[in-house]
Amino acid sequence: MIAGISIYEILTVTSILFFIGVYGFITRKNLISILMSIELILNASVINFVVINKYLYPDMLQGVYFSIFIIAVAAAETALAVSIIINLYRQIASVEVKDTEIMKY
Amino acid sequence: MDILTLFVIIPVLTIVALVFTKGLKQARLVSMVGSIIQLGMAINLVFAYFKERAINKEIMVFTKDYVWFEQFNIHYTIGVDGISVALLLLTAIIVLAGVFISWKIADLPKEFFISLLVLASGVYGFFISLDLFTMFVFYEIAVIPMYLLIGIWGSGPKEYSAMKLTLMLMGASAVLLVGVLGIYFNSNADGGALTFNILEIAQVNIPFEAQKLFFPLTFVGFAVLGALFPFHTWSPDGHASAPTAVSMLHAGVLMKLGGYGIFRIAMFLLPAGAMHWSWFFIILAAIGVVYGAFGAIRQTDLKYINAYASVSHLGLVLFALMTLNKIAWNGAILQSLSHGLLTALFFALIGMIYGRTHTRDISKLGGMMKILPFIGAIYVITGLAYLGLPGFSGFVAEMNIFVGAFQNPDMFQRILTVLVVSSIVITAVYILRLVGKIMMGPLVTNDCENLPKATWYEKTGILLLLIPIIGMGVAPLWLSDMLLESIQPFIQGVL
Amino acid sequence: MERIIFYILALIMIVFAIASVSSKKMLRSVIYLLFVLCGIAGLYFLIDYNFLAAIQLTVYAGGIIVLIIFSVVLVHHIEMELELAKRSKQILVGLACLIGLGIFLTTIYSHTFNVVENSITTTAEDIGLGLLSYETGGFILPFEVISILLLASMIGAIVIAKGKKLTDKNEPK
Amino acid sequence: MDFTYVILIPLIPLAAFLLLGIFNQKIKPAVSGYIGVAGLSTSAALSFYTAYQYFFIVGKVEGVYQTFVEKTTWMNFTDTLAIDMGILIDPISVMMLIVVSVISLMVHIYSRGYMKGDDGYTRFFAFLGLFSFSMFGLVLATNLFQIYIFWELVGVSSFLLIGYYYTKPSAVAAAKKAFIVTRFADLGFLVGILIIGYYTGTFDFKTLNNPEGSAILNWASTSFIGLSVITWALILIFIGGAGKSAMFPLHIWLPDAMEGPTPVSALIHAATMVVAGVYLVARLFPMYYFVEDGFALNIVAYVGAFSSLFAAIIAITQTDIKRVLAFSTMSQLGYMMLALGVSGYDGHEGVGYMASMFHLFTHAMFKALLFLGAGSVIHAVHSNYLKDMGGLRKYMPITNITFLIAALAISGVFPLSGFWSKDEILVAAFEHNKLIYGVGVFVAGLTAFYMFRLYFGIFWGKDTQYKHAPHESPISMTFPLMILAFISIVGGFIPFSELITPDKAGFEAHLNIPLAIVATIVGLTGIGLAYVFYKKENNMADRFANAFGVFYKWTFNKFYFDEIYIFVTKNIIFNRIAAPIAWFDKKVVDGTMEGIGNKTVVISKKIKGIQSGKVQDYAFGFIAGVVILALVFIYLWTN
Repeated sequence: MIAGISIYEILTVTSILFFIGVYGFITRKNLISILMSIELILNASVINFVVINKYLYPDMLQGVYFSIFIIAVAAAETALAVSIIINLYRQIASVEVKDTEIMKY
Repeated sequence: MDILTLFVIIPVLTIVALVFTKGLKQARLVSMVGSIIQLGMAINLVFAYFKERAINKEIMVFTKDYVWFEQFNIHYTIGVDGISVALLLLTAIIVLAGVFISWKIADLPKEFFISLLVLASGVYGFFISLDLFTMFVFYEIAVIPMYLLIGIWGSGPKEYSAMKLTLMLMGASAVLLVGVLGIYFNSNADGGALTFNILEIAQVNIPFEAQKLFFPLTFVGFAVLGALFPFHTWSPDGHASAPTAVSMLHAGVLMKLGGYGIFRIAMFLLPAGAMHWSWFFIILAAIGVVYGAFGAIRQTDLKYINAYASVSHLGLVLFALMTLNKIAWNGAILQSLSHGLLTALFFALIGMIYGRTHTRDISKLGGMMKILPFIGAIYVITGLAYLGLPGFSGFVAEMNIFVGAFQNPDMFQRILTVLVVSSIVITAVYILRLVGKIMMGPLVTNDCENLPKATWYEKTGILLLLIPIIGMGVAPLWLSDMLLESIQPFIQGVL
Repeated sequence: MERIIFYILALIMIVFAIASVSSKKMLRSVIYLLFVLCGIAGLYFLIDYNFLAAIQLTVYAGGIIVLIIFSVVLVHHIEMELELAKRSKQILVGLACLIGLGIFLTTIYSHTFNVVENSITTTAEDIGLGLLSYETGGFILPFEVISILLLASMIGAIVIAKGKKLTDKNEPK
Repeated sequence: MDFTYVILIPLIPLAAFLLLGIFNQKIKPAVSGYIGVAGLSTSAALSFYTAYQYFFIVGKVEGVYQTFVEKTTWMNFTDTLAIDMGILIDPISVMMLIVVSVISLMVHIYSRGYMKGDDGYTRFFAFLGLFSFSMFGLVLATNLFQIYIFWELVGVSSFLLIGYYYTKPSAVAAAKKAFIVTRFADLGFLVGILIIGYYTGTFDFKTLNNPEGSAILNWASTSFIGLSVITWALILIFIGGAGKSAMFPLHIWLPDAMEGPTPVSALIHAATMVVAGVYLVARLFPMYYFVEDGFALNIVAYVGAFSSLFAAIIAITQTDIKRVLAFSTMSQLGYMMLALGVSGYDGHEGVGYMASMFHLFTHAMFKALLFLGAGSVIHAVHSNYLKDMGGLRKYMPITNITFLIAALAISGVFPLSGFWSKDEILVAAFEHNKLIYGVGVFVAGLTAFYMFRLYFGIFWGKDTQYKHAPHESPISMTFPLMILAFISIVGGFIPFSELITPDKAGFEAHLNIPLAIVATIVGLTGIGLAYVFYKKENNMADRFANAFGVFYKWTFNKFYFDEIYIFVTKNIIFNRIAAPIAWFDKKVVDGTMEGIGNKTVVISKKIKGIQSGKVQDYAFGFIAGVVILALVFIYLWTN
């Protein structure tokens, strides 16, 4: 519990973060930037888990566990993504989205 | 095995036999034998029908019913009346003539004959079935091979024409399917179960609102195949690109499916809808008659001329159907038969001329009578029959239509009738222009003086078509009475 | 006091998040993200989840950011300008995000949360026990699954990243 | 009396046609000529036997000629309306049998000489057989529909025979023109039949023509634009008749039809087929007379009178001898129509009807003679034009004399056949309508003038130097000329007023001496003028032509009717109607269909762009979609 801060304010902040992430995900043109936006989105949701756990069900720890798992999965995901990006870069010498449209149609 | 299902079985067996043949000679022999058997059966059916009709006064005779798909109450229901018997005979004649005309087909003969017979089996099936769904299935079977037949064995812009024809017919099928389903889902209006059976639906009073909605769909769905203005444009391109036998079969038989379907389904099952909409479609049909004839005047390709002429003549069929009159309906069926034979004959002759001179452009042809006396003479006879000369089938059909259409005291319909009658003059104009240009007059080129004369198989094919034309024209009474008798139960719905 | 800290943290997070998704310089963008992640860790401290905050700092701020920086350095010149989306697209997406945000917030504010006043401090021990417990409500199975997943992804990452030899045969250029 | 054997009269030529048509290539020309002649001789013999039986043995019951009908159903429409095929024996049909069989036989015989050595000899006789069959069928028809059927068949045989020299473009064009113009007229005929069929419920002549029958009594029951529908039907039927009989303004095909071989012109376009229109009106005469007090009949009279005058004027200036004869035919047909138009029904009132049939008969004989004579001339000099002829009397004595007889007959010189029939017509016109009488007399004068212009131009006039000296035609050609000349001389003494009258009862005809004298004077004046102008080679005719100037030019060009026809067909139908329709079909109707197809392709290409393969675009769609759905579900879908 943060003294003087209601759950609404925290949720507002996470929502803002979430949508900034979404905005970034859609507008950025670089695979790494997109990856970063995904991190933002993930983090925003992780905070929600934690905060709701803390504010509404302080006796339990499920929210915390979930956040840990999410962080773990995010780490794995980032590692994979980075390796894919690097591999891609080797093949086409670019990590721009516009060069990776070969799967369309 | 019942007598009607054989009509579908024989082509299928012929196809199976064809699969094991090698080369042109075997393929055409097998097709010919199969078609001759089919023709024999059709003739046999006519006699059997008369015998059966004498003791059986049902609407349909030789009816059989097998459950096909129980859940939706789809049956394989078959049966014939005088109209289907006549059309089956027509089909058998034209298929056999088509085989003769394709005697020398060069590319992929086996596949060609197989496609032709698939088409034929679809047509046979369509004419014998009494179940909306089965009918629709056969209809599709008949339409689809057209794509292959034109696309592979055609000439000119064949891919384009094949695509256009298939797409427009498929579009019409889609509309038709909606209509058919509409009928199906209203077939329990009297509290019974949903059914596709035509005879059962005919007993049901489908609500007027539904009839009003589904009649145009069903009508247009079939009428596109019958070259209703303004949905006729697939026909000139399709016919021009199609190989001869396919043009014959298509114009001769397949386009008749349209009129027959309208008669059997749209008119019979949705009589109130027909009455409600007749004023509209009769105008379209009348326009089609005159319009097609005028369109034919300006064409320069033999096949285009014939295609537009078909628009005009089949417009007469639709016109007659929409007059909702017994005599005119009789005329419509007669016209279907007559036009089927005539146009097949015309296409056959065009194919022969094209096969010899390698052109269908009338400005490059002239004085053919001198070089090809047999083909020339038959061409002139066919032309004269086409413009409704007495003594040939066209006259009988047209007179029935005109007299029938005139029986309605409605002044509007009378005026349309007079308009439609005037098409006989326009028909004369383009037919005589054609005959005068390509058969008569001086020779246009000299290099065609040694063209081969008509061969025995060409002559056989031609005579096969010509004899029924003259037969119908000289002694129409038995056929006309047979049809009138069969029309009676149908006309009662709309009177 | 905590309130002020929270507001400062929130401001930092939002500002740097925006900077991160709109910066034209790749490396700066990553650094801005680092600030956001740190801010989040600060938030965890504030609500007394110290263990979580530590993980956040080590895994995210420490691991992932470093990984990303590596990849950036590997594939980019440091000072390379990033290409931005079309203005119309930015506005469109921004609008959609704003509307979405509006919906979120109205929904959140129209909902009454059943907040339980407390000041329980969660220790790392509690979390560890809970994670490894195989009684009812225990998380031992997910824990194991995650560990397998991590292993798999690790192997996968290595295989993919060093995949050059595999493609060599097919692409002799 | 059983007249069933009459059916053989048309069937024998049909058999000849089928035989010659199917085995065209296999039959030797000489044999085919014999087959044709033999067939027609049989038909002619049967026709004479029928005539004898009918007129003198069994036809008359209590002073009235009976109508015999033998028929069988050909096609059913409704319980009452049906097309029958059969034979109808009454005075006019029997008379027509005689006319058709005699002329046809003569032409068959003549053609054996005229067509000798032609490629299509067998074909020619086949077509003649077809024509004879159709014409017999037409005159024997029992009902409107049967007459229409044979009417069309006659038209097509005419088409085939005009286009006999099918490699000649002008012949093909003429054949087409003849068929299309008459077909256009037949449109009226057919609509008329439809109207009659609907309102009277029958096509049968016997029922329709019964003066006490419902068809005639109830004519006023329905009206349309001021006239009874039956009157409309009769007018429309008359249009059909006018087409076949080359009445103004549907006459344009007849002069061109002269492209056919000359025997054909004699048979079809002078003696038999062209009188079908007259026959049709005569066949329905009671209807024409009784319905609406003869309104339609008056139209017939005026159209006939006008055509007669119109054609006679044109005939004066033509230089193609066959065309002169063609216009003469048209003029004489107008005469017959006129006579029908001024006729009454009962007793002596029916003199016009009788005269018309009488003139039909005599005209058939002498006009066939004229044509065959002209054919003989053409055969000798190989040209159709007056300028290539002259002084032929020395070379062709038989042709000369027979032609002279025919010319005198058509000019109405006592006592040849033309005098009697023409006199009866003028009597009828005088009693009925003075204006028409005046026209008739004037036309009689013109007829004499142009006919002798022709005669003097061919056989007298300048002495042309021929490359090959012309010689008299063979016996096969001159024999028919002599027979026909004989009939033309004595034909006038047949007591038509006893045999053929509207009420079929017969009456005493008297020669109206004053009118006969007037007619004779007018005719002789015409001959005299022609004698002065054309007997010797001089330039009086040219001076005269120059004096008339524009009028002469118009007449020479047939009042530019061919140009109007070409304008209508080429410019209006072909370019103004057919071309726009073809364009409309290509661009608008087909264009719409094509457009639908093309638009589908274009749209699908557009839609394909949405599937860009960019995850971000998908994500945007996803987010936007979620947002919209959320909005919808939260705010809009609140019950």
